[in-house]
Amino acid sequence: MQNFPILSFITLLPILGMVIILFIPKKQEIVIKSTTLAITAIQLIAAIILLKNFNYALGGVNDPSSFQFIEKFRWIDITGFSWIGRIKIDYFMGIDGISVPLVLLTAIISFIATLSSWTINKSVKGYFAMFLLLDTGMMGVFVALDFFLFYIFWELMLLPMYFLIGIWGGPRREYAAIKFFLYTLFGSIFILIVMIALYFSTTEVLADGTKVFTFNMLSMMNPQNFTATGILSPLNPNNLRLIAYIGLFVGFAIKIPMFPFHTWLPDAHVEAPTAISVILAGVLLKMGTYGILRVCFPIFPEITRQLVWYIALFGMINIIYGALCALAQKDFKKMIAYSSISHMGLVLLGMASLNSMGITGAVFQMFNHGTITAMLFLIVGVIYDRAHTRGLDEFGGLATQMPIYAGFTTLAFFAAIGLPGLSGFVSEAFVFLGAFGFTSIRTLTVISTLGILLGAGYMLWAMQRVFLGSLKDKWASLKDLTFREYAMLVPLSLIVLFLGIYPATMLNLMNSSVNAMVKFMANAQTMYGSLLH
Amino acid sequence: MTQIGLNHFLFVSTVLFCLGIFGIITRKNAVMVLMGIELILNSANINFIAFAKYGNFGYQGQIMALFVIILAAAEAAIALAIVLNIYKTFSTVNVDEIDTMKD
Amino acid sequence: MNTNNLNYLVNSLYLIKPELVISAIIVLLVLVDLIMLKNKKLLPYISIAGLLIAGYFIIEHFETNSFAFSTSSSAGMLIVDPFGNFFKLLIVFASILVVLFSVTSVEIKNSLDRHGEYYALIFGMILGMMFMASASDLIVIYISLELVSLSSYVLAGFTKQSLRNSEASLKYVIYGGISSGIMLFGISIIYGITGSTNLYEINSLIQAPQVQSLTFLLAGILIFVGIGYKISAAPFHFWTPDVYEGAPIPITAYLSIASKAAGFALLIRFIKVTFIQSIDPEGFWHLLSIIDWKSFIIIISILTMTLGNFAALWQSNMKRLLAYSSIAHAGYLLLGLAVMSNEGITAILIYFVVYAFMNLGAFFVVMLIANKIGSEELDDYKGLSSSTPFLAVSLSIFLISLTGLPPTAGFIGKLYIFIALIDAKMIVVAVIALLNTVVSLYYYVKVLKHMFLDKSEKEIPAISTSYASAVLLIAILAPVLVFGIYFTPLVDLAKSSITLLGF
Amino acid sequence: MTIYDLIFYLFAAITVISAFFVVTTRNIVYSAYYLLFTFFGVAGIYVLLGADFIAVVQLVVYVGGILILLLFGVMLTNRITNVQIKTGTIKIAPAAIGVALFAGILGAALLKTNWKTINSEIPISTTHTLGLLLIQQYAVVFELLGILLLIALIGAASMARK
Amino acid sequence: MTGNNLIQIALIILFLPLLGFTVTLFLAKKVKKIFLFETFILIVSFILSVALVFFKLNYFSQTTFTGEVNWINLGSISIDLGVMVDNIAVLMIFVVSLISMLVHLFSIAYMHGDKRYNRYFAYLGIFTFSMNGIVFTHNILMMYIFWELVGLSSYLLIGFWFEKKSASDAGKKAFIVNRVGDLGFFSGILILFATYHTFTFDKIFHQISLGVIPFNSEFWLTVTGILIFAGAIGKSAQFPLHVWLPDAMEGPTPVSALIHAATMVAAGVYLIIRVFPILTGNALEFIAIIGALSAFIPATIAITQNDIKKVLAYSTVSQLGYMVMALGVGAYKFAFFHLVTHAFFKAALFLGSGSVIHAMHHEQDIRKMGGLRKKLPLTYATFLISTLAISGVPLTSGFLSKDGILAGTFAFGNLTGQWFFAFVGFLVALVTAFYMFRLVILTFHGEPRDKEKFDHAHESPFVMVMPLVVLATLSIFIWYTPNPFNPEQGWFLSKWVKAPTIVTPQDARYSFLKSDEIKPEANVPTVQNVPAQTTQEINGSEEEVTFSKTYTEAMEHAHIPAMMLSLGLAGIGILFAFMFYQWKKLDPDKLAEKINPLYKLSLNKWYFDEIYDATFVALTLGISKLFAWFDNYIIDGIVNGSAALTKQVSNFSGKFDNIVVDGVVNGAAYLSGIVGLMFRRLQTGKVQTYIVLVVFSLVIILFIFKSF
Repeated sequence: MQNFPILSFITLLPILGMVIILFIPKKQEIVIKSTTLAITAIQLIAAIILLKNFNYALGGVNDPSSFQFIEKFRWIDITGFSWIGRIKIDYFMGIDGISVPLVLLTAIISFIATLSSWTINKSVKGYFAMFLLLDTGMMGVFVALDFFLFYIFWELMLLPMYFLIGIWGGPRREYAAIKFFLYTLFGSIFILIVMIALYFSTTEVLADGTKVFTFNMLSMMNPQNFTATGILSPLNPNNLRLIAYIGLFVGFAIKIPMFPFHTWLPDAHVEAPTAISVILAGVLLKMGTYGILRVCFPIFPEITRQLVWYIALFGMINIIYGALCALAQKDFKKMIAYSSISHMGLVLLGMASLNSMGITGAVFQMFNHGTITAMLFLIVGVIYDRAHTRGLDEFGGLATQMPIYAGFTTLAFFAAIGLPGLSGFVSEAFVFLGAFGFTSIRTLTVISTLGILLGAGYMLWAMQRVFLGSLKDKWASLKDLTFREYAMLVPLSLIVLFLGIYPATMLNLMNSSVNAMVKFMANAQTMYGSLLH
Repeated sequence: MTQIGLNHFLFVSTVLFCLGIFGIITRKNAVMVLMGIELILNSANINFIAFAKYGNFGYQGQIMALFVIILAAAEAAIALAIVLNIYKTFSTVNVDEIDTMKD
Repeated sequence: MNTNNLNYLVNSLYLIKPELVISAIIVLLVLVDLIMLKNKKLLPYISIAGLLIAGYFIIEHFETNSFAFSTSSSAGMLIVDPFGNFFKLLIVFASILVVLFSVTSVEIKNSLDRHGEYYALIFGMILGMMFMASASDLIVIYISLELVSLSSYVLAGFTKQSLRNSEASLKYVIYGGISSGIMLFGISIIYGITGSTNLYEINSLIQAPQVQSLTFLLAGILIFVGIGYKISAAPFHFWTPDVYEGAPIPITAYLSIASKAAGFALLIRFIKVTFIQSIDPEGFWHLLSIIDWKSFIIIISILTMTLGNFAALWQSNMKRLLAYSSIAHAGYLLLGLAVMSNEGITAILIYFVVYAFMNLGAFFVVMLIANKIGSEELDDYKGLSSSTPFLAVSLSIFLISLTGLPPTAGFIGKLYIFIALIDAKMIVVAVIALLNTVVSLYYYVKVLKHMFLDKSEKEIPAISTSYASAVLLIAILAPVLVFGIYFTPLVDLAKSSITLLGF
Repeated sequence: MTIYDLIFYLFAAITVISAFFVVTTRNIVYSAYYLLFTFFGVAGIYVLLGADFIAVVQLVVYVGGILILLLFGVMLTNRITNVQIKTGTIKIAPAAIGVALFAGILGAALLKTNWKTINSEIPISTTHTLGLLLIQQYAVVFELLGILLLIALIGAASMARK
Repeated sequence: MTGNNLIQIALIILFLPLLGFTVTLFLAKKVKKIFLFETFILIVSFILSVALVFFKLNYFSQTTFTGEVNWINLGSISIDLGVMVDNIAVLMIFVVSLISMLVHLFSIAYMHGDKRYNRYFAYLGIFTFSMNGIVFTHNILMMYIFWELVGLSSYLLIGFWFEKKSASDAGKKAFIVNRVGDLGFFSGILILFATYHTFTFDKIFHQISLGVIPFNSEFWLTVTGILIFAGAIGKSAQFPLHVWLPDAMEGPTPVSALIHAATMVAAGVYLIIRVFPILTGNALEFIAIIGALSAFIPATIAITQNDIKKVLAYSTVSQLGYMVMALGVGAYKFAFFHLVTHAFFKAALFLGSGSVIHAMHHEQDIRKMGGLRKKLPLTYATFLISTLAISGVPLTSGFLSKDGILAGTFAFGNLTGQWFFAFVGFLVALVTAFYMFRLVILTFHGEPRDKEKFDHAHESPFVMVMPLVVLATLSIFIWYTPNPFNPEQGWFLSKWVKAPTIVTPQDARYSFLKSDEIKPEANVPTVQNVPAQTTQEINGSEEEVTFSKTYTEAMEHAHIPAMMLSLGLAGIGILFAFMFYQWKKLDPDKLAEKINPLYKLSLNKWYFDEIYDATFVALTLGISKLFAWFDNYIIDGIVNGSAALTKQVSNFSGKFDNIVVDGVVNGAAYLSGIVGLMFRRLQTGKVQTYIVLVVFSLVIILFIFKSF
């Protein structure tokens, strides 16, 4: 098992699937769809196998020896540059407790989204090819440990997403697609610059004793690896680490999306087809927060500590602002899009706490938001497929007509509100408990709790407008859920319920890593503070 | 007035050069524009020869001038062929009227 | 002395075998054209054969490091070194592709009776460009530049049928004429100051501190006008959009790659050889302070890419759009020079290879499409994804690569440029360049949008691509993708090619 | 003021004044004739600078070749019936400003420069030396020029023929 | 029977309704009679709770049992879930199970024929589960969890008839208003957790008794107490969050009985009882004030309401206010006592009103009733008994508990000189008696005002009447004490309910609640970290040493005067009710005209809803609209380079619009577009222009570089 390159398998499998699909004749739509489903199913199974073999005790984060399923080999190695040393890029993958929930999430969501894509009937081949490419990009981001590789995967998902929104989206899809594209590209530019700058500040000692610059993220986390004069080296008194941090943070924040970089999200969601919304909200947004946690935090721990208040501040703004905007929406999907902004604010807030409770909450919230919001978008998709409208005010009384649908919706809505017994509550509570435990962001945390109230407000209001009240005549013919829709909603509901009642399953998974992270961050001040002397 | 020196020649060449540019910019007729280019080349040639003489640099300057003259001939030939072609297609050789391609 | 000299000439001839091959091919082409008036089919074969031979000679003597036609032991008319050979190889490669393009181009086919001239002129350009890549004497620089220019003036207006064709060549000739005139004036001034036209001699002469810096600056910038015009750097780029739009597509492609490459080879050599003072062990050049080339190139490159990108936003003609994009790319390439380090040059070389593939590829697709629908207007690209998915996807990949997104080769090219910039601590410049990349995304994506997202108003029939074209296209496409993932050979090649004679 | 000086001023005046008229006269044919005088003047200057061979080449190529070519160009691109072959001028103002500024910089730079000047004897004839240089040191350039002329020939022919 | 068994029984009681919920919900469509299963579950659970009460109170009345299981372990922090069985909990569970069972039975008939009949029972099941959770929890996090679940079930039940907009509105309102309180509750939990790193009550109390308090400030301890109390404000519908409860009457009447009379609203009071040890004097005073206001304001509103359920709803708020006030003034035991008695008689009243409504074919307006005692004799009888109880007439349970509370306020006045609470208490007693009898008289006495409906009215079936009888019976004193005038000697107060040890620092308490003997730790149960799934027996503290003797004595002194006064006032209230409505000696309408503003104020419920709508709701919606607008226009606008500029430019150039439409969508693009336009301007197509530009740029470059 340990010898099998399962991470590469899980990441590159979709690409293989894409190639297969490209050879299937255009007309064989069912074959194409089934192939995709099979590929994502295998991916999901692989993810579960991965989970079974995962060692809960190993921390990871900054310690290469406690990462698991490591695959590392020389990818690009150019020697002979006397002046900049050797250009060496590794193919370096590995997971720890922070990435493993997201790997699992990606596999689950991809599978569900494939099911949800079943209704696509416009250039099916292209759609699923893009879809699988996107899958690879997402998975890759979560398993890559080499910054260069990370960046490649990061950018890899840009284009498929652009096309998926732009071709299969709603009426204003082009606007939304290009907006999405530009925002994310704008963000990734900052990441690129910082990545290169980090490269020139970090060295790694090879087996043969030579020192080379490296893209290895784990090496970047050890201040001993920095060169004395690198512009991002803590050893350099004139370093630009603060600026680099902000740049990197903004790069990731756009993906989250953090206020005020969030406006691409509502548009993208509204226009994207259901499956893509599911992926977008379920996985893509997590890439931003994951990036912050995986890259910003451990590589710049001392700056993180310095700026933690601002991170929390933006988390708070996201929570409140997103919720208030959601309250004003008339479009079902847009409302949920804004609710995503609000919920992602919780992740930011949790991370800013820098204690194990808060970070656990943040990672768990990433997972939960992934499943819950996926459900919400599926739910919107169900109604949109039938009624071809998403106006909240146009419905009413659907609970009579579609009771089971209403039941699932209630579950998803209450999960999103953070009702105890459902997974959202645990992560939300952890985030608040953790953040409140950190003295300097205590006030922000208390203000943020308003989000709980507002969340209930917009969710229940939407619930009322769509499902309660008397049924309008024109919706009297709507059918309740189909088998395929069950297949999508039931697994997610079960996850949401199970993790609500027994969250330890997921929490234990990340526990060691989170503790390692917290410890690392706590030591950062002394570690980095002493460097300059 | 001082004795004729390098600067005098440079003055002439500079004037020629500037007049050449002036001509290129202001004349409508493509042939006239070509004349401007010839002026510029001549001014450069004066420089070469004057520098060669006053700096006592040998014959490099003169060789250069020789090459430039030959090149000017070739360029003129091609340029005029192009102008003729323009006349065939546009029925005019006024440079400012030839602007079908622009932003 | 006479015998020595002759020996020397003969020895030098061994060094310029590729150029000799090209010259011979010119003659051969003219002769074949004269003998076989009706059958023009042979010409491309001869051309490609000649190019392959030339290419072989270049590779054979790739590592040569020697002066040719020396005037003294440390100077010569020409230099044969890996750096020059790299560009020659690139030029030969681009030429092969362009010859192949020309075979498929409907535009060119329509003027069948003048094919002999066409290929002869292309070879004239090749010859000129090869000399540009290895010239180390201002006289050779000027003459070779003119040779390239004269050939391309004619080629730009080659088909003569449309207004824009003739217009292109007129604008080109006037613009080129004045630019080379200005350059010549600059050369004359340098000659006046130093008494030499050889770059190496000039370099050793101006090491003395009492050189007239203002005059030298003037001369340097005047010379830059001529080179800047060749590489279409702002503000000397104005001819580019009009000529690119007007010229036949193979020629446009050729201008955008080969003549730009030659121009860059010339520029790098000119600046490095003439103004170098020392190179530190880290590979950074320390130039004579006589001209602040670094600031100058930075300003020019930023101006160039900004102007190129922003103006491209508005284009509705594919060729024109690509023209502006190639201006922008000249800006990125100049950044590599602005670093003033060996690393920067490596980046330029890498970028050039990548750029050759992606830009030629893009033009090739544009040509194939134009062959069928007879238009390069963006509006006519609507719905292309359904009528010719293969071409649409290929074009998309090329454009994405031009944008510089991973995992395409374009990303690697840009990456190396930025690596060089950041290593030189030119962060602000890097940020500006990256923001420019975002802007460039607009217009590249606009094309994608037209092809994939828009519906065509009119019914477009399915466009078929001939087998040969498809193979050629895939051959260009593959490296764009492969180099994006595995670029070690590319970097190795570039790395081995930055050796300039004497440095 | 020596005779040398006088001759210089004469030729300089001819060159400059006629060049001025070249770029300002409205009549194209006049303009071409003024160009003739400019070329003469330049040739004279060459002679003054001891470049006798170049002066001759100047006369032969410029006056005998290029000028005639230009005149042909004028004739071929204007209907002969129109005696007054005139052309307009455009962009006088920007051209004047731009050129004046440019000339200012150029002049200031060039005239202020402290050129290295070494007095040298005027050789009797340069032809022999130039000839030798052409086939020895500059052989490659010379050959290159040959190819350039060939290309120009092909190009011009290709362009001009129907 | 050991403590372990008790814990097991408690767990069974806790989870049985969840089983009922799950089974009933999933089989709702498939099995018609599945509601019987749910009802059966409840009966079983009631029987078990009887057993639990019996064993606990008889054999282990001095002991607290806890059982816990590790839920989450983060290494540094571990969170346990657990149940705690003490006297308060078992009494409460008895009340909940009993009423829940009765309501189930009642509903079988009442809800008969509803199209979501089975689903209704499922909801009742989840509610009972959540309520049981609140009762049994041994930590505050679980309290919060079940607190929210109760909120969810009440949302489902209030909005059960969601086709009615008013019902779905009411459900939403209940949930959201509750959430406002929960925010405070949650913040309180945050403070507690941040301070003590545990949620378990015992551990928190222990640490406080050791002097560990939040932020090392008694002020913050007060704040924590008030914040947790905020949860109770929401759930127990206390002023100013009481507005949801009257609206919640949109739910089915049995639901009102279960949730909004007996159990859920009592949860707030139960919460205060649970956290009572940590409440400082200041916090208690605040609680008392809120309680007093909540007792008074709804009582005044109830006078003028005409909807039978609304009257009961306001009276519920008012009675809850009593309990809260009682806790505030330190009358801990009587607060809990009143909680129990009130649960029974208020449930009886609600179910009685349900019976009336059922009989009147869902007519709820008392102005259209009258004379129903002939048609509904049993209902009338039980209703009357309950009314007597709520009015505080002797021999009823209500008399006992209410009297205790009044004595508590009286004693408080005596000890502190603050007579406000006593005044409010007695005043409300008067008003309560008045409006309750107004209700009885208008409903059951006199002549029928709606003849047609009256004619069709008939006594309800057995399953409906039986619960009424049971509950009415429980409103008699005898169950609580042998002496109908002094509950102190009754087993309920003397044996079962003990005042807790207050753990707050001495100087933060009411002066009279200070321990008379300083025994700081002796009686505090020490709790070790208990391994999972084990039970621990904690020896209870000795009698009466935990609570202030001073206060106990003061109450004993206050007992007689308070009783006399309350009796008199209740009598006056009843008398006036008869004067106005039975004998028509006084005309209520004329009176209403005379004091019109007051009447209007009362009729319109003090305009709370209107004020909230105009302020908080409008403000929130306003801000949200503003933000949404801000998001659409400003943020996007900044990015988009400002919309106005765009329009301007598009006016200038027709092309611009084309290109905007054409996909240069984003505003940075507008801006770049403008830059691009500038560059385009240069590209005139005239080659001479280009040359001019070249010359000029040369000049500029030269100028720039001359300086270098």
